[in-house]
Amino acid sequence: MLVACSQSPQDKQGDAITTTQSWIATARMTGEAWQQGKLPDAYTEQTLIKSQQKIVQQNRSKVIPSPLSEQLQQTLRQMIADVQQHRRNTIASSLEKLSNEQHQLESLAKNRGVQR
Amino acid sequence: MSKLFEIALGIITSIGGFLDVGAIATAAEAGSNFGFQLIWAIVLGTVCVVFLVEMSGRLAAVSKHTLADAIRERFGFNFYILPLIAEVIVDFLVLGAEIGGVCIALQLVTGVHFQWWALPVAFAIWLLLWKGTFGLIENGISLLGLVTLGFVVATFELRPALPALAKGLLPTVPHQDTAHYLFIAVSILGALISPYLFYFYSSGAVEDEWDESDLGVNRAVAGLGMGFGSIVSLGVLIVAAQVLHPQGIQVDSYEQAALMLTQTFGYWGFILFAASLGIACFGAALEVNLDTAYVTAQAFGWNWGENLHPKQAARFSSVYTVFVFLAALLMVIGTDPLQLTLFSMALTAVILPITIIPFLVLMNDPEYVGQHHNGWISNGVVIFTIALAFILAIVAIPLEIIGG
Amino acid sequence: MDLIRDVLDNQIVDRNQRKMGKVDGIVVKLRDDRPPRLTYLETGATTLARRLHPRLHDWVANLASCWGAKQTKSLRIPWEKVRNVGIDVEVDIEAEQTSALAYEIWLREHLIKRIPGGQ
Amino acid sequence: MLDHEMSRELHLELLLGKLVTDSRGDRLGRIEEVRAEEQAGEWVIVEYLVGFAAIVERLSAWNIGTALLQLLGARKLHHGHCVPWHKLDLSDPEHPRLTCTIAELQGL
Repeated sequence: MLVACSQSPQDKQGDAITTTQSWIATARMTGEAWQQGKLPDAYTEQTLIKSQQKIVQQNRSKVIPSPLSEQLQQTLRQMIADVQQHRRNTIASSLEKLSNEQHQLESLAKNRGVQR
Repeated sequence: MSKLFEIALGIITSIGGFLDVGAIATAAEAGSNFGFQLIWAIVLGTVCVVFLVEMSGRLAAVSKHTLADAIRERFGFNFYILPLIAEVIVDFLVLGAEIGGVCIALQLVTGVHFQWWALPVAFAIWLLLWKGTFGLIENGISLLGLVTLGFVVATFELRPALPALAKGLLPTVPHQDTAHYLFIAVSILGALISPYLFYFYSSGAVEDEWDESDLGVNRAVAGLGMGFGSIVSLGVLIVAAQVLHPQGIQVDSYEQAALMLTQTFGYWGFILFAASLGIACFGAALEVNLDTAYVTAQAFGWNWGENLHPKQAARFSSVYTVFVFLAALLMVIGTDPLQLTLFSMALTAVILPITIIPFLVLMNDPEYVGQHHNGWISNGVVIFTIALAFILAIVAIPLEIIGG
Repeated sequence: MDLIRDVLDNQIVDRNQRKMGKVDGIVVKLRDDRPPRLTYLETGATTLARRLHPRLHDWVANLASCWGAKQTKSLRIPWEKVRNVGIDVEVDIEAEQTSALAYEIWLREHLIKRIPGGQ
Repeated sequence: MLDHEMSRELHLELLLGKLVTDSRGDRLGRIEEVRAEEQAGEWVIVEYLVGFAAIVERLSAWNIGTALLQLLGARKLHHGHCVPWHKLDLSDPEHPRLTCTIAELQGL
């Protein structure tokens, strides 16, 4: 985030969570739209890879507990593989997992008092 | 009849010409981060820019001199050098960002990374300036810009709640993320009230050989054209607020913004976004690049004009030839296009006061505008904009530093 | 006539209305017991640079002497050649035959004409 | 002779903004404008305008300028000083001096 460096550690953590949420939402929306044939393959793959990188980048300070962050990475890797192999029917289960992880992160954010 | 045609053409041109990488990026940021809360900034910026563009056209039509000429002559070169240097630096960053916008559009469609597109895009821009005329650039490219109306269509499809929209017309400051909110507000105003518009518009009026009989056209083009143009910006903001904001997507990369229209138009929505971004940025890149050559040539009294053959205005043509490739290097080295855009828009806000203050003098100088001098409303708007610009400049600098 | 407002920094056009630079300097001659007489207009980068800073003048002159058209001296236009002072300053000379366009011509020959379509 | 001639040449653009002092060393203001006239077939300098108000005048923004300054609280804006050519000693162009005092200038 643009204003990250001026903030307190709590704010920073909050920002990291918000940004992670934003990129998970991006990956999900991209995956869903691709499944429905609304997006070209190259763009989808690039965006998923970028989401994955951004999420790793945001989690350098380990704000997200490791089981959840590992799950997330696993899901995104699966999605990228699906897109690379044009498996429109199998991406559904990954999307479901991603939505699940999105909810977990949301409750985590709520517990820490991070608001969007 | 031909006047009517001219007005229609002028309005279409401004819709296409008005929208650029800054307008799209800041509106997308604003909508995805803060919903409808920043609508007021677009409206405010539009009112200011309509008045100032009308004035720069009027100055050119009556005095046959561009804004840059007039500032240099009246205030002297030792003053003009300040807005000149500021404008060239900002133009350099903005041109880099516009080229970046075109490259990103190409990346979205083809999957080929944007860095690879920078030099081919710069070449295409240069070729059009080298071979084309002012009319071709103004009308041809801007006509294509009408695809951006897709955002307006999408707005209607999405049926935003009107009371919520109306609430966005009143400036409010949120409880959290205040610094980011103000930074985006400053960037929106910087993107809309761009100095290059005034220099470019007045140079265009001189290229088109406007005289006092064109004042009506000028008023219509400035008012309606810029007005419609900002409706597209509003469209981007509203669509981002309706589609991305509820999902929790905060745009910090163009890839995220590209999802904006898929909900409404499906696959073609994606293509439409890429086309809008690409065409708007390409048109704006032509204008910014020409603008740099205009302000430099006019600073030193060189022969200038896009309608002249390059060899008739060698120094003028050399400036845009060199400048576009230098600016493309910003993309070649892999600068993030969206961050560059936001940064250069906020920087634009910083240099605003120095560009606008001369309006107050020139638009009341009988030697330049004769009986067509400013009334108290226009002077009031200029004074207000100067005050606003000063506040923005003061606010923008710490925000940029905080922004890191 | 207000020399600073109406002459200095204004556009110079030649007898064919071709833009040939701007008024970068005004030279006057001081005389005993008679008012100073306007003698020349000057146009050129070195004159302009000296107004911004004296050291910039030397720097620009050095740069100009080793690059491009190698035109270090500003062009002097006798005041008698000034035909009209409006917003523009119109002078009764042929721009192409003076050194005012030295860099314009140099760039035309060395850069513009070498690019396809520049002929 | 030639050397003498050269030294009598003056660049007006460099005179701009130079501080003018009177014969007693009191400061008058900065040179902002130079007026010329055609006399007997040649163009000559007739007077110099000195002081901040001269800038406003140079920008022909007198009306809006005064209106603004009054708005900002300035009660009375005195006009700039008008110095006839023969009252300004330019032998040192860096330090132009009046050949009289400020009071004498205003008495003119």
